Amino acid sequence: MTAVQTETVTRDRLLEMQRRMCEIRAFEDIVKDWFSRALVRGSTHLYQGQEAVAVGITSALRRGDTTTCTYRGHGTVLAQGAPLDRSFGEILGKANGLCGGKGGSMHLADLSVGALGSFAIVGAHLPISVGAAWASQLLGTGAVSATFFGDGAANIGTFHEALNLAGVWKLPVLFVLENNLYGEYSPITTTTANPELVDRAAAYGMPGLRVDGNDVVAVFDAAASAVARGRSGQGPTLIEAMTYRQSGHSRSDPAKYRPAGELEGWLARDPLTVAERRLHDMGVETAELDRLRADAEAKVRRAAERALSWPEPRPEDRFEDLWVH
Amino acid sequence: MTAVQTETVTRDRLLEMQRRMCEIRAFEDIVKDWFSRALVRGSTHLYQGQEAVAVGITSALRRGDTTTCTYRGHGTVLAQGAPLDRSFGEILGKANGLCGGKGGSMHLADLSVGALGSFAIVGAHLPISVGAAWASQLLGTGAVSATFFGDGAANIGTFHEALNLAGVWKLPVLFVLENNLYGEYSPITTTTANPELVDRAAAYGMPGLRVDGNDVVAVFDAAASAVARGRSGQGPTLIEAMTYRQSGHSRSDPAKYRPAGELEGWLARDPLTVAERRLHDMGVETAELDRLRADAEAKVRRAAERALSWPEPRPEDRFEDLWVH
Amino acid sequence: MTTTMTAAATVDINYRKVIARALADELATDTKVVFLGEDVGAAGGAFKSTEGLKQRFGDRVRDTPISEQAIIGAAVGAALMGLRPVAEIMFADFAGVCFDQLVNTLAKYRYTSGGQARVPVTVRMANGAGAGFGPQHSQPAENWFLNIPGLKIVVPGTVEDMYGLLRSAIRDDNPVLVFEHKNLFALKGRVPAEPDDAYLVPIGEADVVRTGQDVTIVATQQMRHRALEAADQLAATGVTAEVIDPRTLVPFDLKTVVQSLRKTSRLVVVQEGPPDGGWGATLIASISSHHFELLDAPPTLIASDPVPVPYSTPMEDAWLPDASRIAAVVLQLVRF
Amino acid sequence: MTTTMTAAATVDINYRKVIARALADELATDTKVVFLGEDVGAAGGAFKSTEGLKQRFGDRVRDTPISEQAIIGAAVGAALMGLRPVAEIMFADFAGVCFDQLVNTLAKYRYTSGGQARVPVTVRMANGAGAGFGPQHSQPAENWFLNIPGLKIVVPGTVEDMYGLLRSAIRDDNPVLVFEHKNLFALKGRVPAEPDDAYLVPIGEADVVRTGQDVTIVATQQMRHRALEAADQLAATGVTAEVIDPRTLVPFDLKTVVQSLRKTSRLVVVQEGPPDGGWGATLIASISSHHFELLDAPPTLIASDPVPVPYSTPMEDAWLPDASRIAAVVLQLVRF
Ligand SMILES: Cc1ncc(C[n+]2csc(CCOP(=O)(O)OP(=O)(O)O)c2C)c(N)n1
Ligand SMILES: Cc1ncc(C[n+]2csc(CCOP(=O)(O)OP(=O)(O)O)c2C)c(N)n1
Ligand SMILES: [Mg+2]
Ligand SMILES: [Mg+2]
Repeated sequence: MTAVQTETVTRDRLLEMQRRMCEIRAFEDIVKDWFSRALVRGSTHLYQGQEAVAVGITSALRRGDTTTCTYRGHGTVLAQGAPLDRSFGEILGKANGLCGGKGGSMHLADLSVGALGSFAIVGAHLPISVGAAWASQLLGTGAVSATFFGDGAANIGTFHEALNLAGVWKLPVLFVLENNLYGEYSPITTTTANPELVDRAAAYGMPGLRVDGNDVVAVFDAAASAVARGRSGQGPTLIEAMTYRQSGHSRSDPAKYRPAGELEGWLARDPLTVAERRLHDMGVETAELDRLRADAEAKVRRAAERALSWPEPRPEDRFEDLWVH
Repeated sequence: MTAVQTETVTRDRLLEMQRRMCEIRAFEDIVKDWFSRALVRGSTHLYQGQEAVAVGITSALRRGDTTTCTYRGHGTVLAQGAPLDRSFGEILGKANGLCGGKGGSMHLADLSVGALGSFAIVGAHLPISVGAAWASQLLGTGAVSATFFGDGAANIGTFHEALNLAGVWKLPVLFVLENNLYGEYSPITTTTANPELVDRAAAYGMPGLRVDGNDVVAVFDAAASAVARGRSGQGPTLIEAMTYRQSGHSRSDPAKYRPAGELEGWLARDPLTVAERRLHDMGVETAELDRLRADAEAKVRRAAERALSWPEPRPEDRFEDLWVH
Repeated sequence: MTTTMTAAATVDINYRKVIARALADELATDTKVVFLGEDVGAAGGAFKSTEGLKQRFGDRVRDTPISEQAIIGAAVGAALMGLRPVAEIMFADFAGVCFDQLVNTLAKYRYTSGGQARVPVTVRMANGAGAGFGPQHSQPAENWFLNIPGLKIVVPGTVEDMYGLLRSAIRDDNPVLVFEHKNLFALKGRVPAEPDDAYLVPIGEADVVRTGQDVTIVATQQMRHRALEAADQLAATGVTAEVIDPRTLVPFDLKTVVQSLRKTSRLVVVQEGPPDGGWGATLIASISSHHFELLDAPPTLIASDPVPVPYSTPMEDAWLPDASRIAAVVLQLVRF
Repeated sequence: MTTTMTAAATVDINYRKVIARALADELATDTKVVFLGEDVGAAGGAFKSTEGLKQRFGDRVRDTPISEQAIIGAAVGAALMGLRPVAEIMFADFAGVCFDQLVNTLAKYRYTSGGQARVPVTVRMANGAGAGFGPQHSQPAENWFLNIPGLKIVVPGTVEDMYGLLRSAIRDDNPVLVFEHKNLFALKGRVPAEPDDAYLVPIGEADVVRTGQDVTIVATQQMRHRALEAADQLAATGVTAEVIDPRTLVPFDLKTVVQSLRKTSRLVVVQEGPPDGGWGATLIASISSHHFELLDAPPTLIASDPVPVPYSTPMEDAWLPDASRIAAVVLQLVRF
């Protein structure tokens, strides 16, 4: 586990990160409410509590870089710059949703901002980001790929194949392991022989960085060093961000399996609060922070209203978008 | 990499091991000849040079223990005690072959001796041995499972899933990695991010032992300690046996990709020669060793003759053995 | 109805909960039965269809890592050592992740070894569309396995069939894939209050769900219920439809369908899932090849569209054949 | 014959070697084309069908670890960034190992994203039985993908078709699976001496290989050649068979088959692989449903047996339909 240098982030930059985190939080709170009111079907997987990971990592990326993520991917796709309203629209299955309503909550994608997509099969997207990084290496674009996945995903075959391939080809990939301590409901120690996941990096010839996933600055710093490594042709990095899923796994999960006090402990270290403390220390007033949060919430609410007003796809639209003719 | 204590093997025991190695060598030499004379179709994968691994490991097993192995599995299945003639028969596709001619060279299996089979899909069998070990744990039989696979197989998803599952459930599995330096033709450094494969054990919470795979005693000692660990409920072990494939990958492979001198270096450390040296040191006469080898060859030749004389299956036999009725 | 209903006391239960009930009854009957999968134990399953089993059966019920290949492989290995494992793959779509283990190991082990072993593994998977789960969590995956000899396939469409077929699957000495349709989870039914072998449903026997004279409609799971709805609509126009639920796709009870066709001479197959390579086309080809003379009208396949399952309701609803479409096709056929 | 043969100079080449030739021509034509797989580069492929490419195209040809899931996923990711990857899966049977990537990622990416991207990935696989490779290395795996919308499937049966279809596949903006039949590797044929677009074979066009009046035989790859043999045998008895090789299974050129049936009124489909869930049953169902009136006799499927591919020669030979079996079935049908 390599040491990480922090405090590289300016006040303005951190304010911008906080704004994004607040938007994601507000976004997910609305989605949660919609689900509880059956405005959305199927299943949904919320990101509250993990915002610092998506925002910290994507803040270290530049235009042309790409991400892939999971069904728990609203935060990542938004952090990369997908429009709020069309993201809501996709979750509602609207014609104007990011994917025209074909994908839904588990499949947000916005290729125009480099968000190559959210994948609903655990682990399936890691090789996709490896492939994007291979293209970068071949084409010499300098682009890096970041792929987000959970602690549970670290036990599936594609994890192994993707990290080894990226390692042996020295591809510019950031493997972002969001360790939120649980798979769906299973605590990591019941499913993982050696829960020190960051140590797995060595097997793939790459450095492993474990960071406080609730501190956006720590995440950013780790990402920045991994990005630099990737861009300069030195290969991939595994970043293990220790964080916590504040909601249950999905809509139907009351999360009873949590030990008493666990949630509370993590709520006290909520990523939004951690960032606020840092901003405070940098001299930002409470009032400004409150305004920032309120503005973000209002903006997100307006986007939600727009999305709700949009029409549904027509049944015959289902025949579109399969083939390139 | 845990240290291995050697010299636990008695003279008689080592003679017995040498006998088995000689049989496997003679067996494979005949198979090679048959292939070159088109007596066998499809592809075949020979074991010359790796005999000490199969014999060393299986010598540490007892009745009730099981193995799985690969298409390069003749040696393992024979080492476990499958009859020579019916093994030949299977490779020839005879009705009296181990599998009635349904499996062929890549699928030798003899459940009566615990040889659960040879699998032709790289990595597919590792989970099978994990399952057999799970049954042992549940039923309390104390049986251990050994699964043999190559260095190339260490990069496929099932390797990762199988080692993690065995690790977290603390199952009595010996993961026997036969590192013969090549996949089909690709040297390990071109396909493996970190070629120190034994180090991967740590990621799965198990000890890793690297041994000289051409020294049957070293292999046996490692196996014995792993077996003891497994039987006593402490879980799996990864054994990396460093060895060399003296033939090409398969019939059609002239093995031109080998650096000059590599084969010669390994031939000088041929497992049969290494064992002979040890036996010499224990006071066994050259004449006795020669006789042992000649007897083994004669026995194998007789088995080959028998197999050649057996009838082929009838076409209609193809409908048998799919369903349990 | 082929299920023998005895006089034993029965209880009401739904399709989702009867899964745990069937598992419990088999776990209790045979100590060789073991059960593994992701979150099946402590959490009672992603769909809560395995609640209580871990508490009752302890180590014989095991939560696994997210490692589908290892799950199926481990089940095969345990079966070779004499156990009767039941493996859960949470959504049938994930069968893709362990497809090799299912088709190359599980299906072929016995054959490849020349019949040396039995591999009594049951694989349970939540199947099908209609609940808004999107393209990767909604596929009727039973159609992926038809071309792979060695796997029995059951597709229960009622509570009674789920109970009876799942228990039969676990008792079968062959590999059996059990597809549990997510959109039927709330369906109600009755099973015996106490484990009772009279309620086993034999694998390979179709159920003539409704008798009729004019057309034979063959349908499974969701589509069985829509076919029945269509039959109601048709009855109002004076057309009587015989509705057959094969319940098992491999081995397929062709005899019952042929018997029906001797009477109706018209075949409609309603299949969830894209038309090509499915059991519907297989059945039609089989009847056309071997019983051509029974047919007075073109045997007709009503299937989903040849596109993935879209997420949004209007598109997903349209993707699934509904009762009025079935009725319309039948009306055309009887007028042929 | 739909391939336009121009006057350009041609060279003799076999089915195995023409693969490298087609790859080389596309790699030379479009710098966006890249190629990856196990031992495809330095070693020239397990079947030596990609020899020389690494030397000529350098980093655009890459040897991979034994990681089929990563191979297909990497191809998809590279395609999203504008490349046109060709991925090799050594034996088609190994498609099981990366089935999820093929059916859930590759096939569905474009659809799920609402058409945001093109995914021009070509996947090449050595296919089929007849060469003694046993149950896990001999499957005609094209039948595994029919129920998965989003994948084009080509099954070239001649040197010219292999050349023309592989090049068309690489140029196609959709995912295309190319099945290369191992038992045809030694087949001889002719291709242009220099890359020539006139030799591209369009995806989705059947080839009427032999014209006839009495029966339409549809067959691919190995079976195409056996069907031709059967047609020769039949000619001796006065029966003329029209032999059609669809060459592409998805999309399927139904029109050419229907046109032929207007003349012959009799359909025989010869399919390598077990009967259920295959393209043969799909074709028969399709014709029976939509062109029932064209048929004067039962449409008939000749397929392999519903068991895995056995290793031993007498059993494997019997597993594969042969010319005399085809001829016998046809004779029965024309007498129907
Ligand atoms: C291959 C596969 N297996 C199982 C699932 C079901 N599933 C969805 S999320 C999940 C847990 C994933 O845990 P983790 O990787 O830690 O991510 P988190 O949900 O905690 O973000 C599981 C098992 C799936 N989607 N894909
Ligand atoms: C899933 C899968 N991919 C590819 C192959 C083809 N193949 C057979 S052997 C082999 C090389 C295996 O190398 P290694 O694991 O080192 O074993 P060795 O042959 O050296 O004993 C390959 C790629 C296969 N059989 N299965
Ligand atoms: Mg998690
Ligand atoms: Mg090797």
